[in-house]
This record gives sequence, C-alpha cells and structure tokens, in this order.
Amino acid sequence: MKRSFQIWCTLFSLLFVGLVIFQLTHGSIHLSWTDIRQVFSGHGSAQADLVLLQFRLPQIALSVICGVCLGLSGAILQLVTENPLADTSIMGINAGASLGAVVFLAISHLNIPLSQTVGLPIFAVLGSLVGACIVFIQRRLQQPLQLLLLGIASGTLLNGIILLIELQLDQFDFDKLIVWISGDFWNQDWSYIAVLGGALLILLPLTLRGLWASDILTLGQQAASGLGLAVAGKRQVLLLLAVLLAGLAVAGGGAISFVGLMAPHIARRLVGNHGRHYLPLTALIGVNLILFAAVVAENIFAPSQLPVGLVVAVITMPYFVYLLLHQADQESI
Amino acid sequence: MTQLEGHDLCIGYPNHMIIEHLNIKFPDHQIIGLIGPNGSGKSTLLNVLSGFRQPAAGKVVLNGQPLAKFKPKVRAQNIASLPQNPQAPEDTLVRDLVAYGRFAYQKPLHGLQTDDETAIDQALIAANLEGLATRSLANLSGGQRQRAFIAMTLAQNSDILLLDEPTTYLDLTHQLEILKLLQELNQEQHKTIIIVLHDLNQAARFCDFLVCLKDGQVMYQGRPDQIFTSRMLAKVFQIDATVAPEPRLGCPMITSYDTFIAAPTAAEAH
Amino acid sequence: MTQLEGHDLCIGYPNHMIIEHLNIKFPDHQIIGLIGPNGSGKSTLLNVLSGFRQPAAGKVVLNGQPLAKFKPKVRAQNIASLPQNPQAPEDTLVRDLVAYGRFAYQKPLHGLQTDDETAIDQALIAANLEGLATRSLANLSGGQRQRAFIAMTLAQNSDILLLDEPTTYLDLTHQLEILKLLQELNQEQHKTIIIVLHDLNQAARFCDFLVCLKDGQVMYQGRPDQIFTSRMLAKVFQIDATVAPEPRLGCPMITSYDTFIAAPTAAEAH
Amino acid sequence: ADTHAFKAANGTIQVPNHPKRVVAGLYLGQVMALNVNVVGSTKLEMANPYLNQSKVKKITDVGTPMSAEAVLKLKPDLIITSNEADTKKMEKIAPTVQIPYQKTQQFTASMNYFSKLLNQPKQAKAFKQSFNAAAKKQVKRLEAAKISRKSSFGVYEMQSSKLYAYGSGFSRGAQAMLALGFKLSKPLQKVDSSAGFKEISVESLPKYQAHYMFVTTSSTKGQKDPALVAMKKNPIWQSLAAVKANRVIELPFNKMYYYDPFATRAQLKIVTDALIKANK
Amino acid sequence: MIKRTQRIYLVLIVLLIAGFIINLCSGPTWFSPLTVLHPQPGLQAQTILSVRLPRALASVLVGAELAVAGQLLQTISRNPIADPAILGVNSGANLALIVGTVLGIPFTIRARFGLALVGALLAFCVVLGLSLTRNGMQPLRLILGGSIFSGFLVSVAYAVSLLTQTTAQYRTLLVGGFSGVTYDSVWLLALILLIVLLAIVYLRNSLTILTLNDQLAQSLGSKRNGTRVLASILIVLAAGGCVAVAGNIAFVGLGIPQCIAIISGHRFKQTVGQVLLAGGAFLSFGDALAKSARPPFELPLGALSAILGGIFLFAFLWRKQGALTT
Ligand SMILES: Nc1ncnc2c1ncn2[C@@H]1O[C@H](COP(=O)(O)OP(=O)(O)OP(=O)(O)O)[C@@H](O)[C@H]1O
Ligand SMILES: Nc1ncnc2c1ncn2[C@@H]1O[C@H](COP(=O)(O)OP(=O)(O)OP(=O)(O)O)[C@@H](O)[C@H]1O
Ligand SMILES: [Mg+2]
Ligand SMILES: [Mg+2]
Repeated sequence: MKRSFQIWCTLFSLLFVGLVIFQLTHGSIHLSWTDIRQVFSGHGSAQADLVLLQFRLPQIALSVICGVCLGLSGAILQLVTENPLADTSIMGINAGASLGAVVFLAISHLNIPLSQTVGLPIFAVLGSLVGACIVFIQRRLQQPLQLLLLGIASGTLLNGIILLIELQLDQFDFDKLIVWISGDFWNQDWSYIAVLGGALLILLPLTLRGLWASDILTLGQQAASGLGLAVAGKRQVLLLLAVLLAGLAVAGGGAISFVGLMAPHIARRLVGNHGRHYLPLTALIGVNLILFAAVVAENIFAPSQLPVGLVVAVITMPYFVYLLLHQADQESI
Repeated sequence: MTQLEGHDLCIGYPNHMIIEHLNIKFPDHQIIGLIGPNGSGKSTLLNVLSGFRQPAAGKVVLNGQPLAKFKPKVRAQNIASLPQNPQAPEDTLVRDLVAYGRFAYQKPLHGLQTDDETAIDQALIAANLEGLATRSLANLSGGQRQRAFIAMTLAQNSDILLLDEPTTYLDLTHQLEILKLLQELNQEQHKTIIIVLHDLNQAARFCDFLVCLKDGQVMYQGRPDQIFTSRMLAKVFQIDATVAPEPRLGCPMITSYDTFIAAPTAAEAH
Repeated sequence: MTQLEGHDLCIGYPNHMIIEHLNIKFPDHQIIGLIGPNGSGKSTLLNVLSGFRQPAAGKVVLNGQPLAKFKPKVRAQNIASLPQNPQAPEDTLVRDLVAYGRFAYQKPLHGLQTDDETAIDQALIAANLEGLATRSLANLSGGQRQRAFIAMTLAQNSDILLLDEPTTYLDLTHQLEILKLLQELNQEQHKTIIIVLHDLNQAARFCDFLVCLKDGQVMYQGRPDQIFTSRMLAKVFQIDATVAPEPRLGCPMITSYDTFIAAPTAAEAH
Repeated sequence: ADTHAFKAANGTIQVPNHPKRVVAGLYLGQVMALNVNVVGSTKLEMANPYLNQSKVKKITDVGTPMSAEAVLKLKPDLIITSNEADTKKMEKIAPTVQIPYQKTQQFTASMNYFSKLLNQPKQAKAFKQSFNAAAKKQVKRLEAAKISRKSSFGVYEMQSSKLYAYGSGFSRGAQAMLALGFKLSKPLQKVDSSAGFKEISVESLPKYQAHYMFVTTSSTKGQKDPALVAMKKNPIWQSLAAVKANRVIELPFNKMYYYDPFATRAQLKIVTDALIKANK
Repeated sequence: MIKRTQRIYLVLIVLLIAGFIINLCSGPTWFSPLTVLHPQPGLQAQTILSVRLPRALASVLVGAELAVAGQLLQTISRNPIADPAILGVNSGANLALIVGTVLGIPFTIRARFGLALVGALLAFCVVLGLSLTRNGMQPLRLILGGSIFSGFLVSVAYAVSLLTQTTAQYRTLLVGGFSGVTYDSVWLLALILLIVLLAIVYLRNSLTILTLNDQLAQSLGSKRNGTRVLASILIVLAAGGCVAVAGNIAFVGLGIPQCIAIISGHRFKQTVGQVLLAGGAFLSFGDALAKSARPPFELPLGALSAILGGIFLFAFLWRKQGALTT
C-alpha cells in the first residue's frame, strides 16, 4: 500500500503540474513559455502580466484552496458518519454556507461596515456552522445514521429558506445567487485569496492534529473508546473542522458539491483505508478534480463559462455510478 | 495493585434503569465469567466498566480511583475492552490492527517507538499470529479475525481485559481456540479477564470466578465449583440440570438438562 | 409425499464457488440438523433450499418438481423458512405478524378467511403465544420474539421448516424453549425441520438426522448415534472429544473436549 | 485629463471622456444609441432585432458570463456590466462600471444616465428628438383613430403557467405606452413602485385590470401557450371589461422583451398598430 | 384499538373537509362558507366554480397522492426518510420540463405530464438501479444515491438553462403552487388517484409484507421484485403527475406518512387510508395559507412546505432519537 501510495502521489502531482501548465498557457489569450518566463522575471507585457497574475494564477490558487478544503472535509465527514457516501452537500453544510453568503449579499445593501473580502467568508463559515448546528445540539452522537439524517433534515430546511429568499428578494440577482449554489470562483482578488489561504494555513495543522490516529474511529465507537480515544470529543472536533473547512471552500468557490464525496472515494480505492495514505492523496485528488473542472468549465463552451461546481457534478457522476455498481456485490455500501 | 470495583452503580437508558445500586468487586488475576439470562444487563455493565458509558449514579473504581477521573489514554493503559462485534476495514493488515492497540501510549503526531514495536510483536506472538502479521483481515477466518482483535487489546499492555461474548457465531473449534488463548494469557501474564459467555459449560470450565447477573443484580458470585449447581441453574435459568464434574478436567459441567415439567418447587429453587 | 432434495448443486458468489456438485436428500418428517465449521456453506445451502438464492447449477427438487418452477406462493405453502435475523416493524402486533404467514393463501382483494383465522390461532397455540397475541413486538423478550416469528412460519402450514441458527444470542433457557417447541411440532404435526446449529450437543439431542458440511461438501450424514463420534468431531472440528450417552435421554453427547496436543494422527482421524 | 468621474454601483469610477472600445455585457442598445463603438458583448444582447445588424455583426461575443480573457483580448477602454462577479474581474482590465437594472428601466432616465456615462449629450439629445418625433407620429395616428390616451393600461405575462403583472420597468410595451401618454392603472403603479413585478392569481385579475391589457407569454417559442389558452376560457377572465371590449392586446414576447432605446422606439409603432387594431 | 383507529379516521375526515372548505373560502378576497354554498350568480359563482373549486380539488388530490407516494416509497425501501423528492423523481421531472421548455414544446397539461413522467421514470430507474445489490434494495444506498443523483440532475438542469439562457423559466419551475389550475389537471389527478387506489387495494398485503426483511418476505411467498416494480411505477405516476400540475412541493411525501406513523405505526395496510386523508388535508390548508397570507400575491408553496417539512423532520428525529434504526 505504501508503494502504491507513493506511485499515485507522484502521478497526481504530475497531473497537477500538467493541469497548471495547461491552465497557464491556454485560454482566449495564448501565452507561450517565453511570455510566462518573462512575466515571472518581471519583464512581461502588460497584457501577459494581467492574464497570468490576475486571472490564471488566482484561479489555480483558489482551486488548490477549495480542493484541499473540500477533499479533507468530505473525508472527515465520511469518517465521522461511518458512511462512505457522506458529503458536505448532504450534511446541510453547503446549504448553510450558501445561506450565509446569500444573507450577506442581502444585507450588504444595508451599508454594513464589512467589506466583502472579509464579510463573505465569515458569513459563509457562520452559515455552515448553522447548517451543521445539529452536530452541536445533538450531544450524543451515538448513531451515525442519525447524524446523517439530521444533516439531510437541516439541508432541506435551509434549502427551503434559500428558495424563499431567492423568490422573495427580487432586488438582487437570481443569477448571482445560483452561482453560489452551484459553485464558482466569483472573487479572484489576491487579497481575498490571501485571507482564505491564511485561514487554511491556520486550519491545516489543526486538521492534521485532529486526523492523527483517526483510523481508530473505523473500528467503531466502542472499540475506539476501549483503545483510549475520547470518542465523542474526537468526533465533535473532527466535525467542527469539517464544517470550517467546508465553509472556507464555499467562501472561495461557492457550494461545489461532489468533490468532498469523490476525492476520498478515489483515494481510498487507490491506496486503501489507511488514513496516513489516503488522506494526503484525498487533498491532492480534490485539487486535481477542481482544477480539471475549471479547465473544462472555461474551455468547453468558450467564451461562455460554466460554474465550476456544475462541471464537477457532471464529470464525476459517471465515476459515481460506476462505483455504486461495482460495489453492488459487496454487502456494505 | 490493580483492582476493578463498581460502587453503588445505577445504569440505565433514558426511559428505564437496567442496573440499580450494584456493588461488585472483581478479583485480580483471574478469569471472571459474567453469566445471566438475556437482558440481565451483562453488556450494559461491561460498557460501564470499560468507561464507554457513564453510570447514572455510583462509580467504577480502578486502583482506588474513580474511573471517570482517568484520562482516556491512561484508562486504556489499564483496561482493554473488546465489544461484541468488532469491526475494521477489510484491507487492514493484522499488524496495523494490532498497532492500534498502542494508541494509548503514542504522543500525537509521533510514529511508533521501539517499545511500541516490541509490544506489538509480543502481542502477535501471544495470539499465535506471527505468521499472519502481513495478511489483511479479508483473508482471515472468523477465528483468526477474532484472535487479531484480541491481539490488539493485548498490545494495550493493560492488566484488565473485558470481552463481550467473544465466541458468538464461532464454531466449536474456534471457540476453543479463543478460550484457550485467554487462559494462557491469564496464566502467563496474570491478566484479569472479564468475559461474557452464554455457554455455561465453557464458563464453568475456563473461568476462575463467576458472576451471575439477573435483572441487573448479582444473584450469585464465587468459584464455579461453589456456585455452579443445579440450584443456581434452576433459579437463574429455570432449567432442571444435573451438574457433575467434567471427566478429564474436573470442573463442574451440565451433563443433562431440561425444562421443569412443572414450575420448580420452592425447595428445588432455593 | 413431501420430499426435498438437492441435485448436483453448485452454489457460489461471483468470485468463488462455495458448494460444488452437492447431492443431498432430506428425510421426511424428521428434524435434520445442519452442522459444520464456520464458512462451510450451511447458510448458503439453506438460502438455496428456501428459494431465496438461485444455484449456479443443479437444482433443488421439491416433491419431484424443480423448486424454481414453483410460483412463490405455492412454494411458500410448502416451505417456510426463517433467516438468522428476522426483522419486522417494532409496532407489529404478534397476531398480525402471525397473520403474515397466511399471505401465501390469500387472494388479492380478499381479507382473511375463516380457515386463515383457524391456522393463525393454531399457530399461536402451538408456539404458546395465545396470551401475547395482542402485544406488539417491542414489548417482547428475545425468546418471545423468536417464538413469534416461528409462529408466523407455522401459520404457513407448510410441511417443511428451514431455520438458520435460531438460538444465537439466546440464553440457555430460551434456547431450550425454542428447540422443544420445534420438537413438539415435529412430533405432533410431522413437520420436516431443517435447522442450523452451532451447539453440537443440542444438535445431537434434538435432531433425528444430522448433515455435517465441510468446505461445501457433505462429510457425514446419518442418525446422531451413528455419526456423532469422536472420530467425526476430530475430522470435522479438529477437537479431541469424548462422546458418551446423555444420562437422562440417551442421545450422544460430548462429555469432554479439548484441542489435540499434536495434530491428530491418521489412526485417530479415520 | 481626458476622463471624468462617474458614480456607478461599484463606486466612483474614472471613465474615459471618449471611450473608443466599449465592452457592454448588457445594455448594448443603450450604448449603441449614443453612437459609441462597441467591440464586445454577449449573445443575448446581440440577438436584439432592433439593433443595426451590420454593426452588431462586427461585435465579438465575449461569453455568458463574460470571460475576462476574451474581454482583455479586445483591449477595451470601458466595460459595462450589471453584476458584481463580473465587476470584480473586469476592473483589472479597464475602467468598469456596474449598472443596476433599475437605472435603465425608464427611457428618459436611462438616456440621461448613459449620456453622462459616455459623455455624449449631443447624441443623446439627437436620439431623444428622433424618439419624440416617432412618438408624435404615432400619437397623430391614435388621434386620427379617435383613441383616447387618457385610458389606463397594464402589462401581464404568462410564465410557466403562472401569471405575472408588471410595472413599467420591464418593457413589454410599457415604456412605449407611457411615451404615447397612457398611464399605468392604479394598482399596477403600486407594483411599479415596489419590486416591479408580481405573481398574481387569475382570481385577483379584476383588481389588476386595466383599460388596455398587454399580454405576453414567455414559455413557448411562437406557439400558443396552453396556460394562456386556459386562462382565456376562465369566466373571470371573460368577465373583465377589457376582454369584453376586445381591448386585450397579445404581443409576441421576443419583440416586446427588449427595453433599449431602439426597441422602445420601434415598440411605439407596434403598440399603436395593436391599439388601432383593437379599436376597430 | 379499533375505537382509537376510528377516532383517528374521524378527526382526519373532519380536517380534510375543513381544509377543503377553508381553501374554497380563501383567496384574494375571503368568502364566507355561506357565500361558497350559495354564491351570487354571476362573477362570484363563476369564481368559485371555475377558479376555486378546481384549485381546492387539485390541492387535496396532490396532497393525497404525494403522501401516498411517499408512504409507498418508504415501504418498499424500508426507510423512514424516503421521499420522492429525495430520490430524484422531482429533479428528473424538472429536468425533463426544462428540456421541454428549451425545445419549445407547448405546455398543455398532457405534454407536461408526459414530460414529467418520462423524466421522473428515468431518474427513478437510475436511482433504483444504484440502490440494488445482490441482496435486494439497500435502503441507505437508495437514500444517498438518490440525494446525490438528484443533486446531479439539478446541476444538469441548471447548466442546460444557463447555456440556453432560460434561467427565468428555470426559476419559475422551481416554485410549486396551484395558481392557474384547471379542470384538465383535476381530471388527470383524479385518474391517477383512482389507478393508485386500485393498485394499492390489490397490492396491500404484498406491500405490508415488504416491511419485513427480504429473506422473510420471500419465505412468505411474496414476489418482492414484482411488487417493488409495481409500487415504483405507482410512485412515479403519482409524483410525476403532481410535479406536472403543481411543480415542486417538498416534504408532503415525507412528513405526512411519518406523522401518521407516529400516531398509528408503520404497517402499510392499516395506515394508508389515514395517510391519504392527512395528505389531502395538509395541502389544502397549506395552499389556503399560500394564497391568502399576503393577498393578492401568491406565496411560494414549494418553499413553504420545504421549510415546514425541514422543521418537521427535525422534530421527528428529535423525538425518535433512540428508535431510529433501519
Ligand atoms: N440502546 C438501548 N436502549 C434501551 N434499552 C436498551 C438498550 N440496549 C439494551 N437495552 C435494554 O437493557 C437491558 C439490558 O441489556 P443488555 O444488553 O445489557 O443485556 P445482556 O445481559 O447483555 O443481554 P444479552 O445476553 O441478550 O446480550 C435489556 O432489557 C435491554 O432491552
Ligand atoms: N455475500 C457473500 N459474498 C461472498 N462470499 C460470501 C458471502 N457470504 C458468505 N460468503 C462465503 O461463503 C462461504 C460460506 O458461507 P456461509 O455463510 O454459507 O457459511 P456458514 O456455514 O453458514 O458459516 P457460519 O457457521 O459462520 O454461519 C464462506 O467462506 C463465506 O466467506
Ligand atoms: Mg449482551
Ligand atoms: Mg451461517
């Protein structure tokens, strides 16, 4: 498994580099290697500078942030709910974050003293916390199935509210909202990316610490407790981390679903259930998925673009179907 | 000295109490069998002893200190427990599974140290699994799987082991294999082992001490040759049984049993 | 005359065959015990006999006709089977549960007829559940629940009953209760009962005929007093057992058993 | 030096005094009416039948939503858009003004607004004159047909089987009617001053009726909308005064949807024709 | 027990009649029940006859059909939180309607129904296929696969409408409601209800037995797969019809059977009648609220019922904390 871990990591890193190169050179404006070199050495043309530094690199940076956040957050949720099909979109977290964003956009007309750069991520994260509030009201997380059902309940409720707002508050754009709900990189300012990146840098070590030895959770709550793990506390911490990561991802790229579901799945299939192996790969695959979706979203109907989240949903669906069908023989899901 | 006791334990589910004001002491370095009819509270008690559930009142005392005061890891260094149907991903390697037992000794973000490795190797040897260390669970038989989980609890290096019906669903061969392993551990490493069993003959044969629960209360406790009698079986299980020594080993054994034709008379039952 | 047979059965899961070319006949009006080590294919065989799974090759024959040709309802009128973990909504009343057994006799758009009611009442009486008919499953003990499910299969009025480890998780009292009920049914209603058991002593005591499976093949079959021997136990279960008649009932019984110190010699095993 | 400050929804923007290469993600007609050179726009805008087609052909499609790189490639000196996500990206390319829909709903206000933005007072004046001339011409026709302009009108639309009542801001002929001197009916004026449109039930139609009722349907392409057919059979609908007097005017959605100056000017004739036809 | 059941039926019937009458009375202007019974001839009578009556009938029928579709689904999937909306039936129907819009198909009620039916059927088949294993339908797979697949369908529907610039239609499609309902729709719904009822009477024993586990049901002689397929067709028929007439109305299918389950238990045969009545009553009240809360405007019934349903599900899970096992 260790071998295959190294192999797959290398392969996905190469794929990442390939995608980055493609993304950097392709688009409505073609940039050659020399153009890119010139930009990085500070002698690029104004146009190449703009394209590279303001459009293409931010997109890549956001893909990386969202990919890591969504992948890890999905992996954590699957671990905690003991269900390989859990995902931020199922657990009501995406709906909550979208609602937070929608509320922020709605009240931003009221001249609140919060810039969008800071306010939107804060509201999205707050919203995702509301969406996942079940996790915190529900003290006894004994039954993973319950957790899952509560997640679905809160998702439905919040989606209902979003729908109501969508239909009631006419003054702001339905199209803008739906971008949130289907996922897109709407703000590519470096300052915004810096805020998100900073938050991720704070969260990552915490996540690493939280996920350390989390494999023990796969043995079931009773056995894990017997081994000396404070199960309830661990689950709370992990859920909180998952929610924060998902909130961050939503702030960056809207409610992109499916990455959180698929990335851990693919990673586990490739390198097995050992957290040490599949979790890093999950983050890597998450990044690749989003980057690939972004490339497709931009180029397939150029110059029109699709929201990245939509493309992720469409390109991962065949794999999902394959996965379910393939696993049909086994007892578990 | 290790000592596990329950003081005035009340344990229950939201709607009803299962166990009320239970006082119990488990003798050290023995195999203690927990027997009793369905629903008598055996699993419930075991979950409280292992610290997985909190009692509604009363406390579990370990080495003179309340169990609730122990940090989870310190508790796990003293008590290892195995639930009834332990599960792990099918692709887990036996050695990795056993390594989980060292969790209680590891510092966050640190790998396995040499003494961890030693403990894992010893646990594998004790459970007779050296040859299977690099196999994955998917390739093991039911008995081997159960042994791997027991090895995991052994790697915890705890003095106390709690096991809930570790032989259910196993055939006779595998049942014997597990019980003999436990006996060996008790004899060689002097572990205190508390085990729930439905097969009363096995309980009488392998345990040094029996605790018989009924309706959340201890009805009998003592050495098998003291309490394993027709009377006890009549009272606790309502069966008309003949108990005689096992021919080879000498432990008490039910040689014949049946339901009572009529209800047991007061004389028979007491 | 009812007769259940398996002709040249091959049964397996996509990747591997569990049972290959098995020929088997189940004697009528007897209690037939299916025994064997874990993974020997007992449940798999039972599922094919009950029609729940299709064999990969070969066929199950009932009364001279291939089972696959029977309509589900007709099949259910002939064979009733109880899986290992029967489930029903907790609020089902015992009588309603037993009434489900009449499904095979009901016409669409018709309610329960008088003969259905009679069959239900008889099943309730046979399973000793008259007093509990209006209780819901949630309020029953494990043993009572299991009896309710057995009553349901009785209401099917079929000549053949298939049961997979109906005593797992039950305490001795409840095990005895279930097995005696089956014995009564066999004696009074002459039902053919095929039952999987892990407790070999119970199998020897309650069955008229034993089929011993190993690795998907029948290794022994015959009356308990014929095949229930030290040799069989050594060969199938690798245990060194002493078999003697049960003092009160006379059926064979393992009075003492242990692992072999060394591997069984050829002389011992054959 | 040759820029002027313009107050848009995204703040005060320095806009070139004489933009030469404008990208108009929206409001293509408004910009073209001021005779400013547009180099890029979006599909939906370019499908506007009222624009000068030979000019439209030269405009590049920059994608929906606008692709930053496609816009950059056109080297624009002014970018016009209506939403924030676009603004964020486009700001980096050239001065970008974000103009909310509401600013462009009324013909005159919209002309003035864009004239300020593009610094084209003369062109704006010229267009308004041509518009007024066109309006006058149609008013004469109405007078000739003895149609009183004191009557109220209302604008209704069937969308996916749901009935909406509109204010004056979403075209569908309303701007043309106002220019001809008609007034929105009282209850619809209320709709106009709030959100601008509302879903209403058939049952409340009597409350929202008007002397002239303009009806469009957005759900079908050129075919009869079954929902509209069903509504027409409804006795409440049939009890409306406008229905009884044949003053319901059905107009094709794809002609009435556009609200730019060219469209509004052309719609003057369309509604007049319809009114005259209805009064025969 | 019998007395209790009768009492429940009585209450439900009273509620249904009350809901129906209130629905008739409410609207932009409130008519008193007396007016409804003896309207002034002319406009008032016509309003009641041609606007309010079909609408009230449709809301009762849709409520009953959605509720019973939900119960059927919960029964065959043995999962208490199954809802046609969760299983991609609605999103499938929506996608088909969006495609229909893009293609410019005129939306007669028949065309709508046909489209919705095809979309719902395809989506449901996929989800059903995903949930099947060798050992039959796996409830958890059904729910999760359904949630994910309907998320996917929503994405596709939005992508289609984005690329074809029909987001406005997409938006109006999202909102469920009964404005503009005609007798055509009522006849269609009534026909569906009739079919569903007949089929349920025919299948009631088989369906009841499906609440047991697969092996047990099989051993009792049930044709599990046949019953499931028939029930699935009924679900798609009912849900598709409701989407065609009233758009998306969330959670009647989930909430109503659960309400009844709390009162009367989970057994299909004993509760299906109550579910029908309660569904009809709930939606006729809900629609009365939607059309009279802020007259003369319509509140989006779809959003209203999603919110109510979400809250309800919360409460339900809260109450049933311990008992939730599938
Ligand atoms: N999650 C639960 N909620 C409510 N009551 C429970 C729960 N689990 C067990 N009980 C009840 O607690 C009592 C004791 O259960 P427990 O599992 O401890 O018995 P046991 O002695 O282990 O029985 P068995 O021999 O069947 O394993 C039983 O009456 C049981 O019904
Ligand atoms: N769903 C399945 N997929 C693949 N293999 C299976 C499946 N179920 C059982 N098996 C395999 O089939 C073989 C026979 O299993 P079966 O359950 O029939 O054994 P059994 O005799 O009933 O054992 P036990 O005494 O443990 O119940 C075993 O090797 C088992 O691993
Ligand atoms: Mg127990
Ligand atoms: Mg078995």
